[in-house]
Amino acid sequence: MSVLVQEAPFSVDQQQSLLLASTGGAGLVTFTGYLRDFSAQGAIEALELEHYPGMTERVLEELGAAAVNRFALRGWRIVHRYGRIEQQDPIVWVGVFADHRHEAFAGCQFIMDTLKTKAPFWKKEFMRDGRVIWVQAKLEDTEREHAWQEGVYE
Amino acid sequence: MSVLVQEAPFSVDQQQSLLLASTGGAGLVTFTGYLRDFSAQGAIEALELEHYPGMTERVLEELGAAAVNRFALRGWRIVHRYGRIEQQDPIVWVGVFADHRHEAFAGCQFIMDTLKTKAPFWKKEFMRDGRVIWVQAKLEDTEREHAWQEGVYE
Amino acid sequence: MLTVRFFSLIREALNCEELQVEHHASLLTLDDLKDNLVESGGEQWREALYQPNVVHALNQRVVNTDHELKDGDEVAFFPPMTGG
Amino acid sequence: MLTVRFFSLIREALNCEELQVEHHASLLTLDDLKDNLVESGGEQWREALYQPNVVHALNQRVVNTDHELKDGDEVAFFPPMTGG
Repeated sequence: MSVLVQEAPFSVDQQQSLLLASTGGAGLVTFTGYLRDFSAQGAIEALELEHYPGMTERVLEELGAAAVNRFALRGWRIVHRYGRIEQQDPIVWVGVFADHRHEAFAGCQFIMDTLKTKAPFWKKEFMRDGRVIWVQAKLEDTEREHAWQEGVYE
Repeated sequence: MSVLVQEAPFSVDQQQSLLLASTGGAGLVTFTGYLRDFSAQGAIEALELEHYPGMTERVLEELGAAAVNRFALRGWRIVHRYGRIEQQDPIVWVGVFADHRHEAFAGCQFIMDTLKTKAPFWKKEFMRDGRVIWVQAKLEDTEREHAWQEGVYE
Repeated sequence: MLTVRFFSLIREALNCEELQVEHHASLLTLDDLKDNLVESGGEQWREALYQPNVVHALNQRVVNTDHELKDGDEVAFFPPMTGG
Repeated sequence: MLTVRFFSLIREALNCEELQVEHHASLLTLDDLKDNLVESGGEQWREALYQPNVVHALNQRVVNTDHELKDGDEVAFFPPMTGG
């Protein structure tokens, strides 16, 4: 079980310890995504993340398994929150162990790039000025995900 | 002061907390390098890292500054041990904050790839069978560093 | 029965999170189900379900709308995902 | 005076970590210093300092051997680095 989808805040330290306890390797790459305080729309107060329970976990499990096959990973862990996220809170954490650093970097980036467009999460931004805005999917994210599919980064 | 070169073991959690306290950003990418238990030469018992005090710190400071300019980083921190390293111990830790995840991944990988061939450290492996071997620089590492110089990865 | 779920913008536009639809023989594909929902729901439903970029999931996997349905299936409609 | 430092394999081959060399007018470049060290040190020093891939640092920056020296400089010889 290397996927954790939860509403409560999580500790990055604790997640890294859990990954370390379950696996090893020469290189560990982690990504932590935090709530931005600014978007193209203005200053952000908070975020609400909706997800599709069940499908989310399955997509993330499959994504981790795909990364293991593709980049010869030794271990991985994905943590993603849903619900209301406050400023400075981590939203997502991905940790990836491999025998070589290049594989660890590629594996972690592949998971993040693919998660963005394949995991059923939807973000709603609560702006400082009171507006509430559903975040639009970025063309750039779709292009990155396609580039991985086509093996552009290898 | 974002460079720490020390003989004592360090805590990855603590280093990440220090970086978090000093900076922010939407994406944090970290790399932790651990002692491998195996090399092409066989089973490894421990490692001894020699370094060039003074030059090491300067090279790493310049490397962090170069990464900030090149990838628009918000913050960075490099920790590297010297002396005797035991199994499971982290040797090096690099953490990089940026506004966009791609920049954070690229910045962290650039620092690691360049550090490998530019920071004055030398590794001596103590093998299980009693042999003591100076680690040879890898052609692959030099090629990666040159590729960054030539902008191949951007 | 089919379970039909809506998420994000589409859930809000329809003011509906989930509904059950009886699985008729005429509901052969996801396209048929959409037509059926729009027929009973009206213009608001047409607008929400036929906006560009709607993603369709069948039993929690993204599929094309010509995918065949069987009794007990779970269908979901949602906008492009924005995780991470 | 010049401070000359040796690291890793080279330090071990010479059994020498550091030495002081007087800065003569004839020690114009790093090449001159190497010749001077080999002259007084003999075959073992020639082998260590002229092996392929020796890296040369002047005041803690990697340089070419035609770099000029001045009094007070710190010179270092070492094999390719293997950090990380």
